[in-house]
Amino acid sequence: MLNVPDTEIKEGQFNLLLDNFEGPIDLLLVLARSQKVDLSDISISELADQYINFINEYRNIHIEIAADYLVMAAWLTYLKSRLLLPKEEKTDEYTADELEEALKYQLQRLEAFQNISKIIYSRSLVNRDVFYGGSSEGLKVKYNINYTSNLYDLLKSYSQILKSNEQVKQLTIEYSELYSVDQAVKRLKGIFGNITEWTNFLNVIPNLIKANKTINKSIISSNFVASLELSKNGFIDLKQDESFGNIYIKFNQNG
Amino acid sequence: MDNKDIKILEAILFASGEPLDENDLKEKIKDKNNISKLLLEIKDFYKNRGINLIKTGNKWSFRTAEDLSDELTIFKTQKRKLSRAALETLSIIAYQQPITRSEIENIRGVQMGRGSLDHLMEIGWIRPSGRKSIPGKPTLWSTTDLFVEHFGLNSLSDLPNKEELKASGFLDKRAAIATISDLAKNDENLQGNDNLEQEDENNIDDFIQNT
Amino acid sequence: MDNKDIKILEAILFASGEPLDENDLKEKIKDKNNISKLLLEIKDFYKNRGINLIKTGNKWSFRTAEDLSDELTIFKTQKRKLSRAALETLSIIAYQQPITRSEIENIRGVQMGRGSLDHLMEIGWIRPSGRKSIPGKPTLWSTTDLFVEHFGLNSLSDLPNKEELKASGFLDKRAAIATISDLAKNDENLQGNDNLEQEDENNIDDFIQNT
Repeated sequence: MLNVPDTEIKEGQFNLLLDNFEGPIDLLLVLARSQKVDLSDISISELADQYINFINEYRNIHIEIAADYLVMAAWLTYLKSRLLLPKEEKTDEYTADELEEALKYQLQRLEAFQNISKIIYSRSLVNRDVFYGGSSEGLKVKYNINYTSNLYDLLKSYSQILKSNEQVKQLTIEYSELYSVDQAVKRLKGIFGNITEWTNFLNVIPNLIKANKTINKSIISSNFVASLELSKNGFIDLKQDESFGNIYIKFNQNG
Repeated sequence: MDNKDIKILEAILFASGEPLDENDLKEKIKDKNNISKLLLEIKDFYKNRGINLIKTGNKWSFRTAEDLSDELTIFKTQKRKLSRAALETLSIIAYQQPITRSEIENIRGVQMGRGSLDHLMEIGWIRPSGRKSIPGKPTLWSTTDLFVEHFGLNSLSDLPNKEELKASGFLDKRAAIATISDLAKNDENLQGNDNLEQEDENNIDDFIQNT
Repeated sequence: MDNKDIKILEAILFASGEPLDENDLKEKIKDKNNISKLLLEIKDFYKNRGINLIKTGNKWSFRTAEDLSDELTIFKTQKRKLSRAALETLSIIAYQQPITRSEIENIRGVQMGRGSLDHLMEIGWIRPSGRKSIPGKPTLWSTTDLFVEHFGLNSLSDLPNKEELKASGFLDKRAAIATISDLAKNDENLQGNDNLEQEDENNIDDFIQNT
């Protein structure tokens, strides 16, 4: 019973969420089990295909996928290509066989521990399966105080202090010289009367301070946003004759 | 002994720790009509042991044999958590020792009650360890070997540093915006640890009273 | 039964309601040298009853019999559910202790979710136990006495299938291969670890159900 995979993957069944897996090795393990029960006989090359297919199909449906699953897919692709190549000369790097062996080991070891964790948890646990009990009635009892605060409590407490000290630090936001949309709206409203003819937008905005590009950009963009806002409300008209062409602005006397 | 009913009765009477009604016990077993007979059988089995099965009114319970009570005193430990304040103080001392009282107060941002340090000293987890060479020569406080032992450390250097606390999840920010699952989790924690929250005011007076 | 010492031992073990150290029990009886023999005698007497005498570590306690767990669900107080990740981590620590966090991660092939270690520590099953003398001096983790007691083990050497695992080479802490585990690590910064946060929800019931 303990060797049965936690999750069975049938071919073409990709509605499984990766959240159900504890990382790429865990997913590989589940795939491997669907291939063979005995992991030592597993074909790594076949497993690599299975994994890569799974991930590709998965990406078609779920756009988001944790990066480590992709990294593993890339690694397996690499391993597969190495396995297909003729035997290489011995270099400093791992040989394809060694990589294959290592992956098998990793899978078998994880499987062993997954099984063990089930065996351990199926033991008789205190307060779940077996219980302490008894009663001291009838015997003389003396009490000792035993402080049960443990290391966890201590660390938790210190962490709280660290956290609260962090929170107390003040966050100072620097005064910004950037030109705001509000400023631009106010200013444009002030000069409406002068813009009775179509006027190039760039001539309506304040003189640019040459020294600071960022501020200049903010002046242009906030004035632009402001004029969009004002035209939406009917105060002004805007026009642009061609893409990327000049933008013209005019006071809407009916507005 | 093959009688499962007898085993069940024994286990329930043992685990409940208090007298149980014969009718309630009946519910738990198969051979309901024989409940009285089974209980008498158990009573007989234990009659010369250190534990006896006793009937009072219509209720049954295990209790220690009467003839032992005169000579036997057992020591029971009453478990108690440190107050939050004491725990904070202790953790600051553990991490920043040797440290003065007013340095601790600075970190905690509150004045410390009179008994706080005394209490920790009484438990045996902190000790005075010299004086700081600043005006007033305040006492410096450090943790003791008993502290190291009680908290299951091999040495003080085992205390995880800030980075490790973070990596182990202690510094996770949960409080800022509680999600539904956080709330559910907190709830569960509360249920499991009823006694943790109410600890705060267990002070040194209780400590003396109960011993 | 005329052995007063046995009666005394039974009464104390029964009344204490928690595991007691063999040395403390010795204090209470006359025939101190025979304490182990007496305890084994008691253990044998109760072996087929609803209550059993159990030894975990160096401590003895009466507990309800293991095979009655279905009948005793009313007493169930352990509400906390362990995630599959936490359980795997716990068993790796149990068999490989002392072990560092990154060694655990190598075996599981995945970065540890925040909360795994602190959660296990909160339950009281694991503790930091020194630091490994490699660069960075990472914390080593081990299981506690409470773990041994809670899982009804005589001692750590009693862990199931330990020899098998050892023979298969699975108790080696080596990373299977540098490249695989490095890949997993490099990627730590890339992903937001979204899926790790919610691992607590994969609870043990699902885990068992699926097998």
